[in-house]
Amino acid sequence: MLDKNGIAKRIAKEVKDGYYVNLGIGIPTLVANFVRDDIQVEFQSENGVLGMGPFPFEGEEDADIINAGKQTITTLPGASFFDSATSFGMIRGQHVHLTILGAMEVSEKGDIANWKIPGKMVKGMGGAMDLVASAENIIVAMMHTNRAGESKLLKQCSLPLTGVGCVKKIVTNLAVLEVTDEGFLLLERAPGTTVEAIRAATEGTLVVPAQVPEMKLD
Amino acid sequence: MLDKNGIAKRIAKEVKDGYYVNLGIGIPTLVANFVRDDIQVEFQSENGVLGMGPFPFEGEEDADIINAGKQTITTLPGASFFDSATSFGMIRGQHVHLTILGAMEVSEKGDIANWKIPGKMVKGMGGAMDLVASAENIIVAMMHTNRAGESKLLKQCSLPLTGVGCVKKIVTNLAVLEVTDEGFLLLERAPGTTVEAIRAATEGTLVVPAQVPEMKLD
Amino acid sequence: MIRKTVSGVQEALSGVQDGMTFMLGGFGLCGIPENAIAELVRLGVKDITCISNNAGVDDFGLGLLLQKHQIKKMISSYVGENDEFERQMLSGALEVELTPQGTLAEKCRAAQAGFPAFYTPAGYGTEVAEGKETREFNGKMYVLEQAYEADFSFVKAWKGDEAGNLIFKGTARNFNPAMCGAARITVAEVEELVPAGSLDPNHVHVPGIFVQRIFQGKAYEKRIEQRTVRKKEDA
Amino acid sequence: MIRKTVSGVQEALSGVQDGMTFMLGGFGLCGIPENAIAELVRLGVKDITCISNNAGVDDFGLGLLLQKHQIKKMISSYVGENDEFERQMLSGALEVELTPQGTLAEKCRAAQAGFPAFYTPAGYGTEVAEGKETREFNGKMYVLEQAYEADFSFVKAWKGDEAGNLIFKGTARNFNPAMCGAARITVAEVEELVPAGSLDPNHVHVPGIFVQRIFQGKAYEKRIEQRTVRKKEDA
Repeated sequence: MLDKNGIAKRIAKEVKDGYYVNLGIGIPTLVANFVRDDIQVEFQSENGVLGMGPFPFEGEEDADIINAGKQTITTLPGASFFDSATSFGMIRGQHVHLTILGAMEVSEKGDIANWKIPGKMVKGMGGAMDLVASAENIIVAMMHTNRAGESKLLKQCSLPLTGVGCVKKIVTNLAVLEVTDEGFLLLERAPGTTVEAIRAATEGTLVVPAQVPEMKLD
Repeated sequence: MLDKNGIAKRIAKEVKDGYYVNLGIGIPTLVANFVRDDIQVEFQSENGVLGMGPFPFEGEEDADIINAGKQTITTLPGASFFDSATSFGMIRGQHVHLTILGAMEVSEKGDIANWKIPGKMVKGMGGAMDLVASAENIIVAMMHTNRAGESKLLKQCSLPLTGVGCVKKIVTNLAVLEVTDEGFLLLERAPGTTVEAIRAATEGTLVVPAQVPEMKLD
Repeated sequence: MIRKTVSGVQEALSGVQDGMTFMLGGFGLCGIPENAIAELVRLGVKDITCISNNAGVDDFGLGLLLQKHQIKKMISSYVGENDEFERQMLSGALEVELTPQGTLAEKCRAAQAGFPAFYTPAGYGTEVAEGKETREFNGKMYVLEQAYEADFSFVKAWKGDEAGNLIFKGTARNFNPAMCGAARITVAEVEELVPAGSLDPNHVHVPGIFVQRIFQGKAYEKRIEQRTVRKKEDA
Repeated sequence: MIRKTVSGVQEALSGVQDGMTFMLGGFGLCGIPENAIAELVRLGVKDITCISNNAGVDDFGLGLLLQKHQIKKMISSYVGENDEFERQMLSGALEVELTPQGTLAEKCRAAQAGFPAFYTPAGYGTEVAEGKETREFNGKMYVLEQAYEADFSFVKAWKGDEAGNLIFKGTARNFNPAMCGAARITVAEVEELVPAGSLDPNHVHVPGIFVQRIFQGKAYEKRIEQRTVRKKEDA
């Protein structure tokens, strides 16, 4: 079973040379820490920056340079700033190769729900609906079950949707799964996690191949 | 009867303080020479410049700074450059207050034809269709009749249209006319031109008020 | 050159009335029109509709207008970080229209550029698309979204000149450019107002044609919402 | 940083084939990708479709491709100043699709930004709208226009960096920005190629994400079509 850093570490392996990547808030943000440094990658933040670098040193924060999580950031050589309409042009036009975001629920059809719980305060979808409707390549980073122990990988989402049929891959604390026509295809198990444990934690259809290797994180 | 400079001079009086103006090729270009210098006006060229100034001094031409007629130009303080999509955003979004352009024919409904003569080489509409479909305020600058002596102010255009019901005002070598529901309303006569001469040169419905003053050019 | 300078925030906001719709630039507290917001509070205009990506925090940004119950309706993509907002929304005092962020940006840009509506894939199959026309292009589904209509746009830039030309700094650009020229009157406040001719015409982000009034703002706080830093020894 | 630099024009145009559709930046001869055009002539690719606001002059710009009969179809807003063009068009050897200039720009921008189509008032009631869907919004009529699809975009900028970021000079900007990222592969040629970090990220006109290949062009002629000057004594 993985912790949040473990999930981020595994997802970092999906980031390929030459990718522009948009990272959501939470676990996805951690992915940047684990991307191999021998490949060329740029991080986009939808509030209007490409080429994000690490957080600034103390005392060097600039209120005018933040990411979509409103955190102070720095930029790397080759960075650029742009306005919101251009930023979502990049996203909608599929120039961003990979979007990594969290979810409350994912269905076996690739539907995703991550913005609204009826009856609770709704903060809004931010850029998530644009990102999931646009990206060719979406990876969901989340825990396999919610706090009540219920599966977040469902036949059908119970919460209001963020997007329809858009999720391609899911990395949880238990497994790596691909959304296929037949259901969630189990690609990898987390270290020390059994297929049975994954099956028990998955409400949606789980397709289990003959061999399910354990994840390699390094 | 006016010459081309006279037409431009009369149209210059339609240019008001605070106007952004787009000038077409030909007579409209001359209008810039006659705009009062005690009002604030900026000229837009649809290839991507606001705040056009006079032609450059000899030897100071810059191949990278031209107007939509492909002429070398200069810019004035407060000028800006922008791309074509933004430029037509200005036009379509009605931020340009006045468009002055030439025409082959204008109908009494305000239709305009200025881009194509069937059977002849067609060079294209350039930005004219965007300009006439977008501008709130379009003035046509043209001779009242064509080279064959035929009226260019018609009941209906015979040539392929550039735009429908968009022309508001016409300034010719003979008259200033407004397009109204009743037809071409004769507002002013050119110096030395009679109402009868204008009537004879106008195929479309001409509405003649009791008083038709002579144009004041100064 | 057409001069857009006004004497200050009071003249810049003349004509503002109860019941109007405003666009306000900014992302979180980054790049918000601080002076215009303060003046809206001072004027006490009521029943306003605000189109703004976020709703500020309790004691800054649009939160200041919420404190005074001046806002009737918020059109935003994300409205967290604001308890007063939550109270008013849950009590029904505040109407909220949540819009995907890219759609919000493009609805501004459409208004600026004279497009009445546009097709976007964002929100298809979700409640955002309810009651809206949807349509397939090349095998993909899109939602028809309308351009915004607003009375005033309040934007904030880094530098501006007398002709209304604007230049932004960093990610403080965000929604400000698309909102310029998207309302009947665009009011720009800048940190530094310079004479015409001081800005390189190649570097202008927003040409002055999209701005009706410009003034140099005062006393910018430029608050940071999430101050995140690393220690020098970690590098 | 994702490096976009290629060794030169030959590598930049690798993959170019007969029958492809190209976007080419420029307005008249201003801001045209001179190096890419020369290489297209050298490669001798045939039956190409060119989306370009103009078609060059007889002996420069796209006129060079017309001389070699490489162009099957031109999509432009204005094609004057070119006798060879006229001959090929009148003989039926060259297909021509005339598009309003603003529509042409927006069809590129739509392709770049992932919009399948858009409504514009340009051309309503004219032959440009024939066979196209029209629709009323707020009492005004609009024509539905589709985004372009192209294999390569060839653009020319003033400065560029290794990351593909571009800055343009004067009105040489024109159609170049909207064409970036509007084709499968965007090739940018620049007068000056600088290392990443040399350009102010605030001044970048086209972020590198929209550019796949960049190189420093050679021997720019930058011809002037209409040299218009005034004498010093007139001032």
